[in-house]
Amino acid sequence: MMIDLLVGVLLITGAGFMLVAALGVWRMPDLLTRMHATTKAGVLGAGLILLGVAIHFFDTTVTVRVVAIVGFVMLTAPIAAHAIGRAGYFIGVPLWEGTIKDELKGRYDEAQHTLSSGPADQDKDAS
Amino acid sequence: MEFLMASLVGILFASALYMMLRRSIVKLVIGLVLLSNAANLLIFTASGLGSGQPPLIPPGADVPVGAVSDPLAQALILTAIVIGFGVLAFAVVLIHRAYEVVGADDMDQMKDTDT
Amino acid sequence: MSHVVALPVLIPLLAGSISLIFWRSHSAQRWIGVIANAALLVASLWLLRETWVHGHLVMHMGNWPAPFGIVLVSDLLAAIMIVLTGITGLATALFSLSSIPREQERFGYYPLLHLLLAGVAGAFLTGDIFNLYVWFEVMLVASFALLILGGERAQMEGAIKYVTLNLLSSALFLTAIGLLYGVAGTLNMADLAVKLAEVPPEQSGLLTVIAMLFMIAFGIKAAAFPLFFWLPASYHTPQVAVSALFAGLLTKVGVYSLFRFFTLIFDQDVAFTHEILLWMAVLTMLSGVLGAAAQYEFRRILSFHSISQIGYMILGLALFTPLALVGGIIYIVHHSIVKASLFQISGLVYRLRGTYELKGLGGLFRSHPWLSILFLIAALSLAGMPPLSGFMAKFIIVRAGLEAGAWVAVFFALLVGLLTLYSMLKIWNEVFWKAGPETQHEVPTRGQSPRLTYYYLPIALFAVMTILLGVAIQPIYEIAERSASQLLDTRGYIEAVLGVQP
Amino acid sequence: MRMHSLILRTAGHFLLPLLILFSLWLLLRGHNEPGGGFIGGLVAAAAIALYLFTMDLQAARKALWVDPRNLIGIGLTLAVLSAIPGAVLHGQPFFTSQWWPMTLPLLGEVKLSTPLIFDIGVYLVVIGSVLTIVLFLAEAEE
Amino acid sequence: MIALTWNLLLALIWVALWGEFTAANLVVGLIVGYLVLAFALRDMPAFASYVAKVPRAIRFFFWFNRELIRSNLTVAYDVLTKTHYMRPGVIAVPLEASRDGEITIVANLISLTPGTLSLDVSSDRKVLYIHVMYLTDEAEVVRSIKDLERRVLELMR
Amino acid sequence: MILQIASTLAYILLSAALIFAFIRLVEGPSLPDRVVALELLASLTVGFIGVYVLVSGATPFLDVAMVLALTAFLAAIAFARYLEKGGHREDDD
Amino acid sequence: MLLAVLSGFILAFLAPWLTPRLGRAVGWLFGLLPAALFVWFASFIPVVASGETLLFSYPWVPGLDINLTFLLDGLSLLFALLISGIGTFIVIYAGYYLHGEAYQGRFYLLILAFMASMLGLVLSSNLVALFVFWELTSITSYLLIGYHHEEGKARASALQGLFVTVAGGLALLAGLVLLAVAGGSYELSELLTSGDVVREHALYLPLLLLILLGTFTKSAQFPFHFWLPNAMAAPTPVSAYLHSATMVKAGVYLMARLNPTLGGTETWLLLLGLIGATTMLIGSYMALRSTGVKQVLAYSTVMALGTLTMLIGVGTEKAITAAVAFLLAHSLYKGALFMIAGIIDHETGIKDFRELGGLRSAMPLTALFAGIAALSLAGIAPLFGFVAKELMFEAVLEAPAIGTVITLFAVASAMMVVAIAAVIGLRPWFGPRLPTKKTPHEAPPSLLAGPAVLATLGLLFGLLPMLPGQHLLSAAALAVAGEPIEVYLSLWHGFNLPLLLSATSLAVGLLLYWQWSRVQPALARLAAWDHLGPERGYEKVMASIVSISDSHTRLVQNGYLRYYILTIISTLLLLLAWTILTRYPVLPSPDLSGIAPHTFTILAITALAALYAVTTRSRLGAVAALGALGFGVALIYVLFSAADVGITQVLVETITVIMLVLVLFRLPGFLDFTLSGSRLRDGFIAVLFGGTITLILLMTTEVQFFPPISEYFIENSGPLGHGRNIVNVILVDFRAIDTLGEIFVLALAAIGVYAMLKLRAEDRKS
Ligand code: NA
Ligand code: NA
Repeated sequence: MMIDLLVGVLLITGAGFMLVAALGVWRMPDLLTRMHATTKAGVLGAGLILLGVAIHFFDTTVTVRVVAIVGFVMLTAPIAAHAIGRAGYFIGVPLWEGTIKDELKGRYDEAQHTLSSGPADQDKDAS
Repeated sequence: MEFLMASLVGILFASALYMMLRRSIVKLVIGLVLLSNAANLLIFTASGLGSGQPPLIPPGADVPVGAVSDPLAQALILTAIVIGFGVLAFAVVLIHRAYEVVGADDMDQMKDTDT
Repeated sequence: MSHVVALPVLIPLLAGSISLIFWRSHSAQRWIGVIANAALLVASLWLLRETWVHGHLVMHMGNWPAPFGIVLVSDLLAAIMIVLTGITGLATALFSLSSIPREQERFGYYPLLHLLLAGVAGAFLTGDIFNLYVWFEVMLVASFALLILGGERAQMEGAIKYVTLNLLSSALFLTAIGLLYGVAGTLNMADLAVKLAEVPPEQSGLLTVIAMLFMIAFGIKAAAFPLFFWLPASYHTPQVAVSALFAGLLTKVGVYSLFRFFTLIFDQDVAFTHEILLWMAVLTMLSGVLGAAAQYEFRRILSFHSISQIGYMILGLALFTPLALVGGIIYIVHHSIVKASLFQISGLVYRLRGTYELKGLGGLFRSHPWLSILFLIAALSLAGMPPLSGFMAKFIIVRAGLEAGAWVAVFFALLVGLLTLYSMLKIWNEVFWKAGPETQHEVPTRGQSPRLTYYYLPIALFAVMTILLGVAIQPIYEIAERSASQLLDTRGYIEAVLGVQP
Repeated sequence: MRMHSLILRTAGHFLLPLLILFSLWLLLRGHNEPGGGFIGGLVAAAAIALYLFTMDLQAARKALWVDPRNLIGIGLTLAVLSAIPGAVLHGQPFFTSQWWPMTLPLLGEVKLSTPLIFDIGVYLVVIGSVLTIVLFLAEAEE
Repeated sequence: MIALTWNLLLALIWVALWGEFTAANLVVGLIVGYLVLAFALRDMPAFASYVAKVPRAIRFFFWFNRELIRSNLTVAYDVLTKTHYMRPGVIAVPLEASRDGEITIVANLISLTPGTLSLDVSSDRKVLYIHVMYLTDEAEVVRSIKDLERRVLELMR
Repeated sequence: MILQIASTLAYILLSAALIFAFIRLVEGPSLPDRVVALELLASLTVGFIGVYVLVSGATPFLDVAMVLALTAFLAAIAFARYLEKGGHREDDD
Repeated sequence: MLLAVLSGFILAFLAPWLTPRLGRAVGWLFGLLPAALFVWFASFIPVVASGETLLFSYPWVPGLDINLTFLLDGLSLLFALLISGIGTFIVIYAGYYLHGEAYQGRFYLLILAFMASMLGLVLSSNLVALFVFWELTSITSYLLIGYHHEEGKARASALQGLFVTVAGGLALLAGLVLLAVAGGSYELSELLTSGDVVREHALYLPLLLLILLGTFTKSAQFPFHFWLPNAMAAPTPVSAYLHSATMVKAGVYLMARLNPTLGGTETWLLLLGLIGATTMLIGSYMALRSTGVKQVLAYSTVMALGTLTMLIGVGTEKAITAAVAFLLAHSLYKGALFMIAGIIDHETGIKDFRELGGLRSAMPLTALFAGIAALSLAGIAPLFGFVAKELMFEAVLEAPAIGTVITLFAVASAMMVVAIAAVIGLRPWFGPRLPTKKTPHEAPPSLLAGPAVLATLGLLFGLLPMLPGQHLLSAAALAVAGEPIEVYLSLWHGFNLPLLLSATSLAVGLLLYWQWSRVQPALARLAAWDHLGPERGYEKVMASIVSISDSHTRLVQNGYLRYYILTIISTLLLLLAWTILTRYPVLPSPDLSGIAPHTFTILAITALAALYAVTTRSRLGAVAALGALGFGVALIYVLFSAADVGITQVLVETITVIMLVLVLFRLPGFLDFTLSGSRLRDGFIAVLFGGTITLILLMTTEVQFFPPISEYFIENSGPLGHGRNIVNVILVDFRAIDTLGEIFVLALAAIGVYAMLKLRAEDRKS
């Protein structure tokens, strides 16, 4: 009974986080902020639900699989986020007007496909 | 349930056909993807949507415990998915090449071979 | 059980696989091409003989009992079709030796050829409707690839239509299979025949609805009216060896499937289904021949005639009498040979003169009398002139039609014969009789072999066959007759597949 | 042209062996659990495709080591040949499955069988075909 | 690395001794192997650091999950309420990590933790560009990122 | 009983999430936005599968989630590569 | 007998090889074959004359009632003798006439094959075999008429002749099959005795009309007569052969042959009598109007064919006797005259009567035989033509019902024929010598042999009419009549009405000849009315074939893929609707209970993803939507317990998206091409299509006639398949062949893609 309760809570919390992620994707103002919602909430939501599954079955094979799935998600989600975020930024998807700082601006050299580490103005002087 | 699935299948078929009736060859490809999915779901629906267990035999047993969903239909769909994928791959590249050779994404510029 | 049933499928499959392994070697590809196709022909003749002697041959693949596993079944119709596959395959392989440019050999021409034949053979032999779908797709994708080999603009344009409409057909076919499996719970053709026959008549309307889907799906594959559009759009665009193979074999698979389904499985409502087939046949004959009359390009004329000839074959099925089925079968045999031959001739003419346009051709009777005679034999045969194969085929259909009282169908069958003669003689006049043009096109050889031997060899063999099919048709007739009775009395098929029914 | 991302490149290095291992696992367990040659092959192909995207075409080709077209031919041949043992050895119909249970050191009892050979053929063909398509598309794109 | 190999080998021997290859056996084998190594070879540096890493890894695991939940709650709050409280911005954080693997793991973990998302590494690998949701106190953000990096590097090196 | 209620609730929450993610997919406005939505859909699918496994007891379905977790991100990578190589950005309005 | 028929074919196929090797002697040597055949056939005269009918049977396709059965009675023997006899002279004649031409070998191939076909035709007892030979004569004659094939007119004439005769031939085929249906046999030998059954049969009228369509076209009866004069484009030996004894007489032969079976009815009498008489009149009128040597002869052939048809139609004892006599007479004089026309052309290079004159002295023998043959044509005693004509007058005078009309026609025709005969027999030879292109000489023996013998025979038979009459013609008449009749031929019948008619026509005819140079142009001016004639009809038919097929093809094969798809789907919908409305399948009653909200949402999102992919203007948005659709579909599979399918769907979807992204890279964005009207139409059809599929799917889900066979797999997957994943066991074992095909599809797609992409790369390089 207690276990069922725990599993139920995990299930609902996990699903709730996923809903939050979806709401975030829906409501957040620009690409990067949306991605904050999905990367974290998605991973956490799926992880909680699967944790519930693992507890419910309490079986090695299930647990191994759950661990593998969560591991895979945690492995791939940030990579995907990195790829999309980076691409989105570089192709000029606009940032939200509330963004207060952008240190990456102007540091990407499209011709050489290089990203400098110094401040943007320095880079411009050099070239 | 069957009603919903049948409606979905109908919508997919309709969407596929509508896309195939466009002049744009890119839309044609999208139509083909939809068509393949529609046909697969149709097999799935027609073979019965029982809420049985997956057709897997538990370790140590000879037959599955309880009712299982139709494994043959699943095998057919699997085959159909793969075939659909192969064919689609070909079609996609064909359209790519056709666009390159013709220089337009327009079926109406591809009617010289008929008459 | 005899292993020969599976050989016509396994030989080309293995040949295709192995030549893919050796895809870098021209000579290996060519050798495998000829040897495997010769082996296929031998196997197919052997299969025909075995089927003739022993009746239906069945192989329960994987040793699983029918209707659960997949069966390969050879009745006489299938065996005849397999022999045609062997003949066309070998002829194409030989023809290819002279005609296929080297760079296309490098891009998988021979493996594609083998696998196309495998798909065709599989479609003819399988006794399972889903497996039929699979073989259809094998054949289809192989034909797609053969169609675009060369990468010309016309090929791409033609291929888009070919691919799209054939995929539409496949989707309908798959849909129909799904629905049929849904109501009958089986995929085995013999099992379907048994089970559908038990469906009470007041409920069999649904079966007829599903039958319509099959009819349209196969009608598209067979290039029947008004479903044939993909054929004239594409058949004249690939290498002519490929056109010949397509024209000789591919549409026959659709026709064969119509024959199989509408004799074995869907015979609940013959008055309805076969009446539709009858109209389809008549309109196909007419529409095709009118299309041909409007063309002035060698291969396009031939392409449209393929359609019109398909009409005759379907007419044989639609009339649904023993004699009509015999006629349909003989028509299939006749047309495979003659149409493949005509396409090959067009290719040779192109090789000699560098164009397929009738206006730019001429003078070949003067310069190439033997080729002219070979053309005339094939052309007159296509037009149904005696004593060639086409006459026998047409005569049987006409006789069957008249005996069945199908006056309109017979009228159009005869009229279409006349119009076929008209466009064949148009070619004869323009290409052979007319004086040659002042300026000759430059003849592109494009890496083809300089020798023409392998152009003439298959064409000549086809000519011999069409003559023999006319003057020495008795053995073929006997086979076709027994085949027709097998089609009409399905008990033999069912018992061979499922064992003796209670 | 490569994607100049160190993160992606490193992730690619790391994920490739993982995915290949995963694909082999899917292949071998397919007879008993979800998986099989087709699914395994697709995962393996996806692994190489990942290399293509995180690094470049040359890296992907190198990672695959063999020409994908050879994989097609070998896989098909294997699949077709798996039809033959039963017919030759016992006169059974083609594709009658043959089972050769054997005990191997470390692995214990292993059932070598024609369905397994067949599935391995499927696996190879899927890898070969999908990668032929993807790699040559990528090449054409460049 | 050699220590991990030893641990695995011991686990396999454990499984072989039991004569049955099951997941449970393997897990038990790994734990037993670890304990044996921790006890027997505690004086050899290579093994000592390996032994020390395991509890650190476990600690890291729990710390990380706590951060994950915290970050999600923050974002959830922002998502679920009407106004946007966030102050997003892109900042450049100097990297201590130098090897490809280290950088990648750091970057990925940053993406999974509170309000930060790794965008890219500079070509000279000196700087990691990060999108930050709540950039009200940049120094604090940088500090927590460096903290994470430190924890990771401890584990890796 | 508890599990039934919880799973139903979880299903409903996930369904709602599905709808919002889909809206973003449709609205865009940029391609990366759509791809992010697609990624989320993949995660949601994993969640659905988790709940389904719990409800039905069909643990082999975890394998579907496993494959999904390991490969679905490839699509996002492909899109990203496409964008960086200068695919039609103006495609999206 | 088989050898006799086939020997011609055998020699024909050797001819192209032999001809260059035999040199000048080729005509004489090849002539040995027909000569031998003539002698061989002649040896049957005694037997046949005694009223016996010989049957020779060789099985061909017994199952189809197709056999090489040869029937030798008076009629077929008469024809066989004419074919081989005149054939002999033609072959000899051509040896000289065509000497040195490049394609003499091909000519012999064709003429010998034609001769053999003709023999086969007249000897066949089997209807199908007869038809086979019938069509063979059409083809060989087509090739012969088009012998000078590089001239456009020769090709056009050849085609015209073939098209008309083959069109008729096809009707004939249908008619013969119906005849076999009505008479219960494909053998003439049996049908000849079952005339009563056939005539009473319901199919009598259609089969009669069909057969007559065949014979009328072949024998150039009105309104199909126009092809015959055009066929004069052929070399003269061909014209001489085809239009004297063979090709055009095939139709007459068949009518005569079938007289016992089909004849004797009112329809028969009216059709044959009136059309024959009309043809006769038109033929002689056209001949009188013409000036070309071969033209005049051709139209006079039309006249003769009309006469024969008319006589067969009348069908009385007299008429039949007249017919066989006229047949023989015409063959003899027409063969001779054509060969003489060839000699004139060969020696002078002139083809028009108006430019000929005074050749008598240059070529006296030719002139002599021309005169004799012309006398026979004119029907002047003591030539055999006179005997035949007198009999004809007797026959028409006593013809039932239409006697008066056809007598008038016959007399009018006879008048003109006399004039024509005079033009032929007198004009080139007498009067002032007109200039010629070449210097004319007497023809050599090989050219002259034919005219000499044939003309002489005409004279001989005229003087001794019982010579042919007693044996051959009476047997032939017997065969035509189908019952014993009295044949008595004589030169002198006493002073009677026929003689009076003959005399009148002779007088008027000579008058016409006297005024020929005025009459001919006057008549020729009537050519302005020819556009009402049947030849224009032919041209219109041919033109309409082209225009109909053009517009049909533009309409049907219009090049627009979407119209193709629309047509196919509309056809499908039409058939489905028709089936549903007439075959009454059980309509579904959907059950909406038990739908979980999440299932509904997933289905809805899947559907919406599809709809978004359809409606979006963003191309990659559509691809992303397809991805979403793929996840939705995968979820559906999972929710209904299909694990492997779910995994596969996910993987395939992912790789599809990758592929689409790779490909769409360089493709442009979506463009809106279509108008809103067509979007509305397409949308309507699409919805109709989707709705129909939904309806049918629902019907099938409500019915389950039999339990599915999958139970077997569930039971046996473990014990027999040694696997716990039933789907996988099905895929790699139970139904491994499906999977085998599937991987081949994949491999083929890869090869295709490779070839497409790589060949392009090669193109770029070069
Ligand atoms: Na907020
Ligand atoms: Na059902």
